[in-house]
Amino acid sequence: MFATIFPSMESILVISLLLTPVISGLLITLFKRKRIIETTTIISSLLILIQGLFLLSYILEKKTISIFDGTFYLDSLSAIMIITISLVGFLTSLYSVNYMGRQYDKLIVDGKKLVRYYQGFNMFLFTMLLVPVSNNLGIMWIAIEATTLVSVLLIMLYTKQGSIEASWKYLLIATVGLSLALFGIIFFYYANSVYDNSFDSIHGMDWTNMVKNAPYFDPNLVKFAFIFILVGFGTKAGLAPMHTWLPDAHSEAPSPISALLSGVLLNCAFYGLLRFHIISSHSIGPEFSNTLLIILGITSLGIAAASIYFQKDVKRMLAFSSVEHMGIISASVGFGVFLGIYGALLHVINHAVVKTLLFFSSGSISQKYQTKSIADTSGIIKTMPVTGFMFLIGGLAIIGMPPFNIFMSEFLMLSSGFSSGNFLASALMILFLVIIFASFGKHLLHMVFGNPKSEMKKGDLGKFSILPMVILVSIIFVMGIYVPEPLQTLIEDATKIVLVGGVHS
Amino acid sequence: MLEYGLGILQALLIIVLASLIVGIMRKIKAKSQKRIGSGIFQPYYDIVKLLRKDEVVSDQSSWIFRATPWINFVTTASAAFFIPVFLVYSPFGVVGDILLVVGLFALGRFFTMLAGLDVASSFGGLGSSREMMISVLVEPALFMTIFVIALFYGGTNISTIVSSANDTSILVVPGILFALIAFFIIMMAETGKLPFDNPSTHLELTMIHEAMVLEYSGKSLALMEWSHAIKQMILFTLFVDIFFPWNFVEQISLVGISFGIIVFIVKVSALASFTAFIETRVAKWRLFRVSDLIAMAISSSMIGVIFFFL
Amino acid sequence: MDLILPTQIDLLHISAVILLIATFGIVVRRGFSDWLHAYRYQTIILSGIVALIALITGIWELYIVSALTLGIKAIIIPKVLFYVTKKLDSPIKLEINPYVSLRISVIVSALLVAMSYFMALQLPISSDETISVFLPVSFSLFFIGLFIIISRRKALSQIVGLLTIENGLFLFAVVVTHGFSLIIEIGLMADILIGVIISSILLFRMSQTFDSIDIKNLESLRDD
Amino acid sequence: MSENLSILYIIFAFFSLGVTLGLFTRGQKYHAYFTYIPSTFASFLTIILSVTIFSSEDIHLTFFNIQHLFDFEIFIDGVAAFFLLIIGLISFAVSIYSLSYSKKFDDKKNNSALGMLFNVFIISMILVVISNNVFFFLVFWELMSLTSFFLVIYEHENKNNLKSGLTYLVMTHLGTGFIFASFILMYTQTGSFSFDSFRDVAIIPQYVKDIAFVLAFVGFGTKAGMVPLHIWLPKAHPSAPSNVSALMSAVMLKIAIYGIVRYLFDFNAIGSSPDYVWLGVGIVVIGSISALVGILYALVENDIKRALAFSSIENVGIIFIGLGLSVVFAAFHLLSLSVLAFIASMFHTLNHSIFKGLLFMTAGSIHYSTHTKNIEDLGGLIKKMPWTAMMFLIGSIAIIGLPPLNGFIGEWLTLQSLLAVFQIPSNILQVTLAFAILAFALTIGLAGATFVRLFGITFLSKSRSSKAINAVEVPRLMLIGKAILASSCILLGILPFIGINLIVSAFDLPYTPSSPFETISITNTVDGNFASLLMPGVLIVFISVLVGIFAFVRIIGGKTKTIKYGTWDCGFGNLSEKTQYTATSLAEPIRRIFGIFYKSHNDIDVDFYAKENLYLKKSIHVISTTRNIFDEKLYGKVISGSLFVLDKIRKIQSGKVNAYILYIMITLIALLLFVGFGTHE
Repeated sequence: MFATIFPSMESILVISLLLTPVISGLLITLFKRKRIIETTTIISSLLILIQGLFLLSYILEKKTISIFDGTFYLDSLSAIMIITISLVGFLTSLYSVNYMGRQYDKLIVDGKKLVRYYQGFNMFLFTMLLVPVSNNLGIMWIAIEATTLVSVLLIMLYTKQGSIEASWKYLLIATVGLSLALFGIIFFYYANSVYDNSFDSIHGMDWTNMVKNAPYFDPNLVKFAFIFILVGFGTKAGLAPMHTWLPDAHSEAPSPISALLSGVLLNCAFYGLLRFHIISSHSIGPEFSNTLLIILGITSLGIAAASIYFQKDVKRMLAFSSVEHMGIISASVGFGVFLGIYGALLHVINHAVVKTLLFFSSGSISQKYQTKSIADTSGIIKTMPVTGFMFLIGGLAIIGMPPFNIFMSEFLMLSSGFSSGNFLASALMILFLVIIFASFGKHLLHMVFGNPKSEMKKGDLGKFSILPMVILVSIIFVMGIYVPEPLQTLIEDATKIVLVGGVHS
Repeated sequence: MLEYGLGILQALLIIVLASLIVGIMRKIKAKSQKRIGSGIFQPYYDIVKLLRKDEVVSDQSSWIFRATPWINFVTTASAAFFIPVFLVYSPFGVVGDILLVVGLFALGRFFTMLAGLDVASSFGGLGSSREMMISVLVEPALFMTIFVIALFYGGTNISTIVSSANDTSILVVPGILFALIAFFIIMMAETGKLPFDNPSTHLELTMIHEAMVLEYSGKSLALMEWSHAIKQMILFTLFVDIFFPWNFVEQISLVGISFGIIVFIVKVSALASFTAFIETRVAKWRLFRVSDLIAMAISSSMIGVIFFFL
Repeated sequence: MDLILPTQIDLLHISAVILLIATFGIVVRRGFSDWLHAYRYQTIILSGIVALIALITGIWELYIVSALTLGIKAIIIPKVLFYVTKKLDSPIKLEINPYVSLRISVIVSALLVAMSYFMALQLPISSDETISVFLPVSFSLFFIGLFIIISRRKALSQIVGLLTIENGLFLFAVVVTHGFSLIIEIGLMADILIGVIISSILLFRMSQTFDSIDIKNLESLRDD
Repeated sequence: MSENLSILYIIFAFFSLGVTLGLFTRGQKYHAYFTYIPSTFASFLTIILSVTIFSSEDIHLTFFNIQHLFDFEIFIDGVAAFFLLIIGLISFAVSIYSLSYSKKFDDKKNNSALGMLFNVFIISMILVVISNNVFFFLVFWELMSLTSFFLVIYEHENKNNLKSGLTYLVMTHLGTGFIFASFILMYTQTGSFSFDSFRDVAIIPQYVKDIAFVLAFVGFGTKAGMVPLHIWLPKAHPSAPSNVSALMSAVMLKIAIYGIVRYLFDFNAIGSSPDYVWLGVGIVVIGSISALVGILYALVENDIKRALAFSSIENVGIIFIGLGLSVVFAAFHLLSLSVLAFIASMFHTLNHSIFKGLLFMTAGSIHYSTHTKNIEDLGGLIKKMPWTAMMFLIGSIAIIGLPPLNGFIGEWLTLQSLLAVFQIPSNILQVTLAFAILAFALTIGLAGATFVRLFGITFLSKSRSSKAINAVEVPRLMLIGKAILASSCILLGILPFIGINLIVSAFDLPYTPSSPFETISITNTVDGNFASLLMPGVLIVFISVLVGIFAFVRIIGGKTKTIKYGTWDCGFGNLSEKTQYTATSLAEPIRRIFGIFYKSHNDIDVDFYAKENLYLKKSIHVISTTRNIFDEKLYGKVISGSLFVLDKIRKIQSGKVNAYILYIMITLIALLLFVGFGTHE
């Protein structure tokens, strides 16, 4: 229905999408009072969600939007990202009002820190939204680098030892990783410039331009470049050998932020990796990048399987399960079958939803039990029946129990693994999934059931924290059995892009 | 209609002659131990005397204790219906086969063990636990021998076995010989003969079957004794029919049948005296060495199987 | 491309060599302030190179870029870091025993330079003169920076290592793409500046809580 | 056709009614009735549905699809109807039983959750049996495991319930992994997820079907409790509330058998060429081992529900023997024998679900009135709970396979199919299968001993503890529940043709359905009567002999009185219950013979009146324990080994930043080398 109005309507939509978090960030710096900050953040993230949905319906019709002659380019792949970011962002803003509010009352966090938190929160949303929108790869890189810097600020919100260590490691590893990624980008840019005789430096960096010229790139250069990109963005996406920062960063950050980090930021980095996977599969065929993705995917699955059993801290365990799920997504993209990529993109959404639910519920649980260690929390279903139930559903969903949504995407991915012929990788995947099922299940059961150690009065914390969890649980149940129509077509278009790299414009 | 009459006659024959065989065995055992011993018809007098006596029943026990003698008798007596005595085939053969006979014995043994436990005395428990052990080992041996016989004589239906044994009379085949040894050992174990269980004494060390029926008196004791005798008789008849199948009556004639009955009695009493003779020669083995003896029976029937297939 | 006078070619080679020597300077030194001085010289040389490339290729934006690098990287960032080192309350301002002794680290950096030259040969970049000279240098700058982060114990040295990687990256970008559009250039500079500010805040926090900026006491979060 | 469908909808309506009522009537007094009455109606309707399906044709329709490949389709043919019958019959009896059994949980916990999960559990089982698409089969399969898992940890206060719950969940998930792998293998060939595509055999090459069948067999075997993968069963079933463990043991194990039968029958994974023999022999071997191991552990078990769980493993083993034999015979084109073996295993499946459900319900009523499951401190319950004792007796006679009841028929058929092995041409096979007979016969013997022990110690003689003394008979509804199953036990025993005709029509086997009172006869090669059995005839013989002997005793003996007096105590005076045999001592001789298997260990502590005088013993306390070699040796080793390896891998998270950057540098250089050399070839 928007197509009829003059084309600039899309540009207004995109610009407003980007500007809302920036404006609310400014508003927050002006008014310092707690009530106003919270309401502005909620309103801004609600606005983002609505604009995201409009954009989604738009892309469903017109497949792509490109404005300011190519600096901003959206297709169904970036639409999936925007939807996850806006949905999780909105729910996190609701939850952080309750979570930070309680911390504020308990004087863990003072007024200044609260302001800094909400500023960081909005800037985080802005930088993350910038990633899927930008067509120019340099801007995309800067956006991802900015997400790192902003999230470091958010992680070091508390001044205790653990958060300093976590933020230092995160800053160092992420910056090293991203500089590697920049190396790769410049290599691609160089490959583009060397081939294209009518080389205009303005559009050289655009993804659409690169995909168009990809078949003519020099194969060796592309291989070198993709390696740098893979290691660079792989670090940020938490793939195997480079995942070491992830458990520390996610367990030290405040729960709403680690929900954003785990649920959405990893996907943005993987989105960047996916963009370059398309270019390289265009220029030298998908086998090269597929094998690399499978290798990294299976190793990260293996390392996650190895470490979940020994975890003593809930959020570290959840962080390792994010490593596991990013490994599954990258391996199934690597399988390179329509069903597999469809499952992987579906899994991006499912994982974001379930991981956010888990971080929310574990956040309130650790607030009530005043400890993050698994050994001390038990009998949650008794002391906090609603949150306990949510945590149980989230836990069962994350380890792939069927009636929930993750099982559907894992089903698709594993079947694509078998039908694409790499039996060893799929067999390993099933083995690691079972190991993770056993170890995660052990901790989950210990926490949810049994009788609580110290006498604790029954009662959940705050209506606001329950609301986002209820929404998430309903999404998990619905998506477990039925994937809504528009989402199905969106993911199918995105799969067409990734598989064939078919560029519409 | 005549066959059914003969069938019932066959069953009655087994049921009636059972105590006679017990009497003969006791007589021979006494003679071989240089004592006179009671007359061969003494078991009949015992049963009649017991039937007339009042019963003393333990106050701990439940209805199982009182029902077991009846169940025991019914199962063993109805097993007698399927065993051919002088006719080659038993008219009731179509109703049940040798597996049913084994099952009926097992049902009887199950209830006897329960009755042993029911009276809440350590004797009963002792008897049941030892009986449990022996029955656990005897079952496989019994099934293996049945397997061998079924292989050689083509079927588990007793009439088929006996008639094919009668036609072929190939006693010399090694497989059948091993089956014979195994069946003999099982027979001794099943009826509680000496190497396994000493029926005559009431000493805790030796008694298995006696311990379970210790608490019985009057009618129930009579029934228990009688069913034990019938079971022994059935096993003897099976042994005789399968391994020494001489002059069975083909065409039904009065003279043929009476001659058949006489030959049957001679054969069974010969077998009874042989077992009695064996009993006097051997002492009671320690309980846990008994399992090696039954294991020998199992292995011999296994060899029988292998002989058939090779 | 106009004809490059011989003097310009060996000028390029000379400047490449000087840059490598400055990087080795960082690797060899022990004290905090020595690192920062070495880093400052390196950045000055770098901006000189950029100006030289601008002269050769005749692209006027490069002059602005070299001025920018001189301004931000050579002056502001070292000043910030000097300020931070002065404020650190840990008495001794030098690194006693890094993970890899200095002599071995020099050998390793030489190895890394050789490896980057070998890697540069693999790549089919031959056309432009400046690229074939400066590509291996940027690789070696990158790997040496990486090595400094790995082998040093003090947090400050890790920041300097990070900045060396940034310089290598920056050189590679300028050489290969003759400076992509200004927006990205400014974006890069802004990122590095914010990065340094945040890491100095972290340095302050570290020195207050651990009263030494040694990485050794940053090992509590692990899977033992 | 349409009225079958309407019955199906009504069934789902009733079950969901049960679930919703279960949720909303949390605290009220009559919540038990609200949750369990709908489930009784629904399961009754399931029986009717399955019976109608036998006669009319199958239901096959697709409802909706959530993705182009996943469409929710239902296919109820004879095979599904047979298993629907089992589900219906047992859940009908168990729902009536739990109408009053769930009163036990009234005080402690919100037992509406129990009612709700109970209904969801039954629906998911029905849905598993009727679903026709891989995705929905797996979803309902795991939903079934999930609900049964929640029911297992229903009393999650005590620790080992949780532990056994976890082992159960992990083992079933492992099983599902195998099933998933096998279905996907088939999918790769046929390209669609629906079972219909698996059915047209042409396009699937033989070796794929082999691998798929082996994977499916392992997967379904884990759920059925095959030996190497059985350790969860004795842990999970006893910790669930008894009405649920009755359902789990009687019905859920059969759903796993359904899966294997589906593979064997529908996807005819087994071609009829001799090279399938090794598959059949494998199933027979595994079956006999499971039977033997299951019953050996059941014999020495003191917790009544654990013993029943172990005996389920034994019976699943017997079912596998039947299945394996039918595969072996099919491989040698001996069609009639393969049909006989198949009927034997299916008949045993039906029987086992009936008497196992009965036994678990009786165990539940014992637990209901004496609040303990350990038979060591039970005893003398027959006087206090006569009806429950009667039901347990019928159940145990059936499970041992003694003549009048249905267990005997199942056993008799399996033995006949084992005996018919001599018609197989190859000799080596005959000898190996002969060993299977040995194992099977030993199992029958041991089963007899187990249930003598269980029945004898719990019900007979003096009660050993205060709990047993003040036990009281369970309410009437529970008795009705059990009576249904007990009467179907007797019915199937006396008139076995009902069961056999049922199976023949369900699987439409080429077996001439015998007339109602016809004997089950098998003819051997020379068409003599190999074996025949006419159970009604046996009953007539029983009655006539009984009448005969009764008359004889009455005539000869005349009227005699029976006097009640104390048991013979060799004059020592009133015997306390200490002197009678305990459960452990009853099984002691057998434990001694199978010592190598049990590794039994008696620790005896004696205390004396006076330290110096070692002859005056005050008391001797003997605790004899047997160790489960599977738990310690096999699983203990595997788990600790893998944890050791995992521990090594996780050390990379060492906490040092330098190490982390080093990992990145190494990966970079490794990949570059990997690419570097790649480009130059």
